[in-house]
Amino acid sequence: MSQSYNRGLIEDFGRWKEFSAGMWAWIFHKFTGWVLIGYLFTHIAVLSSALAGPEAYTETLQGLEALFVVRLLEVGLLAVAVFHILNGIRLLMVDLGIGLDAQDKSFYLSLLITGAIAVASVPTFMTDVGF
Amino acid sequence: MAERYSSFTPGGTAWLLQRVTAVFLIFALAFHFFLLHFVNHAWEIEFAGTQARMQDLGYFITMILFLITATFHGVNGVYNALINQGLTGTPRKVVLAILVLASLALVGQGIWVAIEMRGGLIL
Amino acid sequence: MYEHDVIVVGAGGAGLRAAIAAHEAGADVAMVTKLHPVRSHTGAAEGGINAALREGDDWELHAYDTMKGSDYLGDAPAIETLAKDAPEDTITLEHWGMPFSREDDGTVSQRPFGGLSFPRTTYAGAETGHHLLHVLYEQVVKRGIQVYDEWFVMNLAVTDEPDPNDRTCHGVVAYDVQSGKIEGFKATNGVIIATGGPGQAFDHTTNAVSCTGDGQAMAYRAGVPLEDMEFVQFHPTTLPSTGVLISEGVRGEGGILYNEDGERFMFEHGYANNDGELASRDVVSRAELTEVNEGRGVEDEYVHLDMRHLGAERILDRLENILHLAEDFEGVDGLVEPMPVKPGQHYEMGGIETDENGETCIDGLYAAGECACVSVHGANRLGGNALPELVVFGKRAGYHAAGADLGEAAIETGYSEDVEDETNPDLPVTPGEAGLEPAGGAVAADGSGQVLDEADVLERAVEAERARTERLMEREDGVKHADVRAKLQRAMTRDVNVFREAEGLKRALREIRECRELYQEVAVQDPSRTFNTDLQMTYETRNLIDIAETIALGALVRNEFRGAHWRLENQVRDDENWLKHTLISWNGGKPSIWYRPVILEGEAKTYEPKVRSY
Amino acid sequence: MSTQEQKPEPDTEPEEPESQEAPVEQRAPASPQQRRMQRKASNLAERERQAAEDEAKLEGDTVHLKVFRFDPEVANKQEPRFDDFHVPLERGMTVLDALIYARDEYDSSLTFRHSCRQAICGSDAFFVNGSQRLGCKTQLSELDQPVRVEPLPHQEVVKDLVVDMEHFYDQMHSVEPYMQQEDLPEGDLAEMRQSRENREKIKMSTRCIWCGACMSSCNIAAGDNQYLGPAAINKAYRFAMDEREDEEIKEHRLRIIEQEHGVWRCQTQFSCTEVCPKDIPLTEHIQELKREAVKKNLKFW
Ligand SMILES: Cc1cc2nc3c(=O)[nH]c(=O)nc-3n(C[C@H](O)[C@H](O)[C@H](O)COP(=O)(O)OP(=O)(O)OC[C@H]3O[C@@H](n4cnc5c(N)ncnc54)[C@H](O)[C@@H]3O)c2cc1C
Ligand code: HEM
Ligand code: SF4
Ligand code: F3S
Ligand code: FES
Repeated sequence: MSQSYNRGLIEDFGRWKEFSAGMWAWIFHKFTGWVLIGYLFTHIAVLSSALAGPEAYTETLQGLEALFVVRLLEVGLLAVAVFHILNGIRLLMVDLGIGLDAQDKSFYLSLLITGAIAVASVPTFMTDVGF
Repeated sequence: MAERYSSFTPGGTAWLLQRVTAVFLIFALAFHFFLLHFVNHAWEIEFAGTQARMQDLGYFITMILFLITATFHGVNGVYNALINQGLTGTPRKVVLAILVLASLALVGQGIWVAIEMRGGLIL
Repeated sequence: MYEHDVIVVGAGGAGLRAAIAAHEAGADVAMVTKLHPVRSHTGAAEGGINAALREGDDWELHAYDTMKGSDYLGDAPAIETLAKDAPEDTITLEHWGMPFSREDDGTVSQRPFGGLSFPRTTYAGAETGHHLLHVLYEQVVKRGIQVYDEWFVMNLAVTDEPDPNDRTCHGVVAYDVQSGKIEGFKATNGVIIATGGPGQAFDHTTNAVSCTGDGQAMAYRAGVPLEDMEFVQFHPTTLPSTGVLISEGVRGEGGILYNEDGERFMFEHGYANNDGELASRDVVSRAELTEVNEGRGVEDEYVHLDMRHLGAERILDRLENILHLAEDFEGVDGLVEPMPVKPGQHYEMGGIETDENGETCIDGLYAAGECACVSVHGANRLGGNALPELVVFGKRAGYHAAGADLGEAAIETGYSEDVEDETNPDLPVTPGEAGLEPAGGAVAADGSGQVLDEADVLERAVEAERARTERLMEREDGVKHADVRAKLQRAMTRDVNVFREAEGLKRALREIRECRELYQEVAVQDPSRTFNTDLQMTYETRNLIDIAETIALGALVRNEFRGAHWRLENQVRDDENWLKHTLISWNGGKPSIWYRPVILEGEAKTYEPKVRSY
Repeated sequence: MSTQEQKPEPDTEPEEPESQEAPVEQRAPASPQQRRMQRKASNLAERERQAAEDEAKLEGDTVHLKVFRFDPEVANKQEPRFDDFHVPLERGMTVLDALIYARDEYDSSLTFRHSCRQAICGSDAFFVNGSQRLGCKTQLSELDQPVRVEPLPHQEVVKDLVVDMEHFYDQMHSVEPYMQQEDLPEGDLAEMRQSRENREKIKMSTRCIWCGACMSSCNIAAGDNQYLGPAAINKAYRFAMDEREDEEIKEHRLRIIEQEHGVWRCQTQFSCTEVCPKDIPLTEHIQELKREAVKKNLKFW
């Protein structure tokens, strides 16, 4: 079999247009998971300002919160977390063998709810920074 | 055939713990978000408020547990993802070591910060 | 060169079972097969396996039904061996994990099938063959038997004594489809041919594209007579567009055939007043075609098979597979409408002449399965009798080839002086080798007449095949094998079908001759050595021509109506003249026809030919 | 049926043999023969109309195939390319039919595996318009044109549409895919008992035809070559759930599938389940085995 042809990477991600619901769910879940763990590290780092005293803490946090980007990122984080939670629940159901036939629908539903919550949260999250 | 009755294989344990922690995290994370973004607004956070919450023992313990489970869940998730991508041999051991150290550091740092917020180890 | 004790050619049900048996008997076995074992056509069998397992049934009844079904052209020792061994061999399959359908008490289920006096068809849903094939392959994996898959066997390595009865088979020559290399496989104990049927000689067939009669053609050219080739079963219920089979299980469970007027014609037009739809296959096929020919067919082509009244639950439980087939290949939902069906080529009763131990007249050469003719099916095979044949005779051939003692065979093989020859066949053309394309047959056919020692035989056979391949590959312009094959199939389907008449048969023979001549110019267009299916199909087409010719020849000489073979000129069963097998020998390229009497004396009783009515 | 009977015979019409719902026809006053002819004429018209409609639906009367070509030995095929074939379309034509036509009529070197034409041999799984399907089971009328036919992804291409299946077979063999029950019931012709429910439970899993479509569709199997893959795990399921095997054998089987490259690798992407031509609920089976493995391990904890 020395002469056979390996089509390499095109097969994996070059085919993204042909991915099905379950594959997207997997990719999104991965992505959101990594964002969350990344955020956890950052979050603890930010909170560590408390070690330098109460003022430093309050200043750091409020300073950050005053930034438009940070608020925007927070909305993103919320979306990421909500999706990860919802799809996580979906995955837990799948693990228990519940509703396997509706696995694609539940993925779309997760996306929909995530979108809705993210949009709904904008007024709250963006208060005082231009909204 | 019954020569090897070793209990949990690594794969199985990791898989199960990932799910168990996930169940806990659903509640912890929802609670956390709700409390700090909707009940109290993030931009209004001040040290005093944080301290007040942290002085509640239940809240304090919950947050520590939240930190530990989230760290485990996240790091274990990352590790599994890397293994699924074909990480083996020495690199795998190195990655595991780094991840373990990072999580210990994270959890250690987090607990330290939490104690500080609480205003020392007073129970 | 590869070397093993026993080489099994073909890995369908018969081949796999033979390999397992030879392995059990201690031989070093290898299977050489052009398809991976699980791709074999045995997987398509739907209905079931006949075996007398239950109280109230016994092997003698099974033997009796089979003899009657064969229209008294089966040999009693073969039939009795089948009936006696089938129960144990079927239970062995169960022990190997076969997922048979079950009764409430957990025992295996059996259902009625056409031509059986007792419901003894053991089944696994409507996919019995699939499970049989996979279970047998699993056992081959378990035993670590060597499988050379996607190796196409091109020829046998047989010595070239003038009398085929003196020849010995030393191995096979095979073509590795993946790499294109041609190699010898030496068999120290024996070669077992299990290559299945030649359905591709017809264009409307239930058989796979791989069913090209290779083994039969190879054995034939090596000197083994082909027996009863004119008996081709046309299955009454195949889907009109593709030839996909709708199992007899549907009728076994109570499915009903209607003509366009909604008449249950099997009864109403008196084709089978007792058994109706469950009459033997030949009876039902002819009934359907008569309905169509007389203007009562749906769309002038087919009739309806209705199973709706069985109820969704029963259908889903036992015939679910049928629903999928009807839906995927004909776009019909069997739960809400009747399914269109018409007769299609299904099974070749005849084949390589063997005895009950699977041995042919050539020393060290065996055959089992559809390619063989031990003569259990005679003029007509009963549904559910092929799968037990695979396991029973596959097993026996395997044991025997590995050296186990199965006792003296009662059936004689090979041409002998005292048989009756067909002296005056009224043929329109001379059959046999057309001359240009060298025989590609046995070493025996190279004409040198010298007796070779073992090692040389295989080597020379390999050389001959390499040379033949070179010629085919190098020819620049020429005829396409696909065109030759299509012409052959059309001729066979038009004139060697369910209804046969002398004129048509002669026309078919002339066309077959034309195909042979065309084949002299056949050229392989694909220049590659890698997975060259063009080349492989060219080899196969050659085999089909040889086989089609024997079918047409047999059909022409047998001027009577017996079982699946109907002749316009003499529409009655003629026991006085025709209680005998038709045998055709290649004779180095000049086919001759001869006959051997049917053996009706069984172990305990003699089977008296009776009128076959259902 | 050549003689035409003109006299009406109201009551000699053949009775339905049983009270089953046969396609009972409306009674008309003419003779059976006449009615038959009338009906045929109107059926014919109906059929023609239908056919015309269908044809109109099928873009023109040819189907445009784009087929992947590669041959390591032939100079102009060493660089993979797509060839176009325009095949006359017939009703009920499948992708396999079209490929056969293209090969037999246009290019004899077009290479692909196929045999049974009825979705049972599992040789003709291709990548058709972006998903794994059996050529013989895929109607052209269901597909958008041009129909792109490629070899199964994630397997090495031997030539044209033929891929190397060795690895797939190795994975299938690695789960000890054979009945291991040694302790058989005593007595002649005594079968092992199996309840109907149990047979029903394993029924779907026994239908696998080793086509490899599932394995090809799974991203995880693509990334981790040692992953057993859905088909092999399903094979293990078929035996692990079969009550005819003793409990210890089942445990042995669970140990096989919970190894490092076993069930835990599955990330429930479901694409295997979606492409399986035999509708085997693969993900469900894999998940059930995960739970079984956890249960077994908890027992020994
Ligand atoms: C649709 C259908 C339904 C049927 N249903 C029933 C039923 O319900 N009950 C019943 O009893 N019978 C049934 N039959 C009949 C029965 O299935 C077949 O007769 C039987 O399976 C043939 O098995 P086999 O092992 O002889 O050949 P096959 O299964 O056809 O195997 C032939 C093997 O030979 C190999 N081979 C062929 N040529 C070569 C070569 N040149 N070199 C190397 N290898 C080669 C092939 O790769 C294959 O492995 C049915 C048949 C069909 C077509
Ligand atoms: C709130 C509820 C949460 C639920 C229900 C949940 C659920 C899950 C589940 C079921 C998995 C396993 C996916 C699989 O193996 O197929 C997973 C993976 C993961 N989770 Fe969570 N999770 C939650 C919160 C978090 C948090 C807070 C973090 C970050 C700290 C996180 C980070 C990860 C990571 C990194 C992965 C691995 C992703 C991958 O496969 O690459 N999760 N989650
Ligand atoms: S599980 Fe389905 S897709 Fe996978 S090999 Fe078996 S039949 Fe094909
Ligand atoms: S596609 Fe792969 S990830 Fe699991 S559900 Fe199927 S095996
Ligand atoms: S040709 Fe056999 S599965 Fe399609």
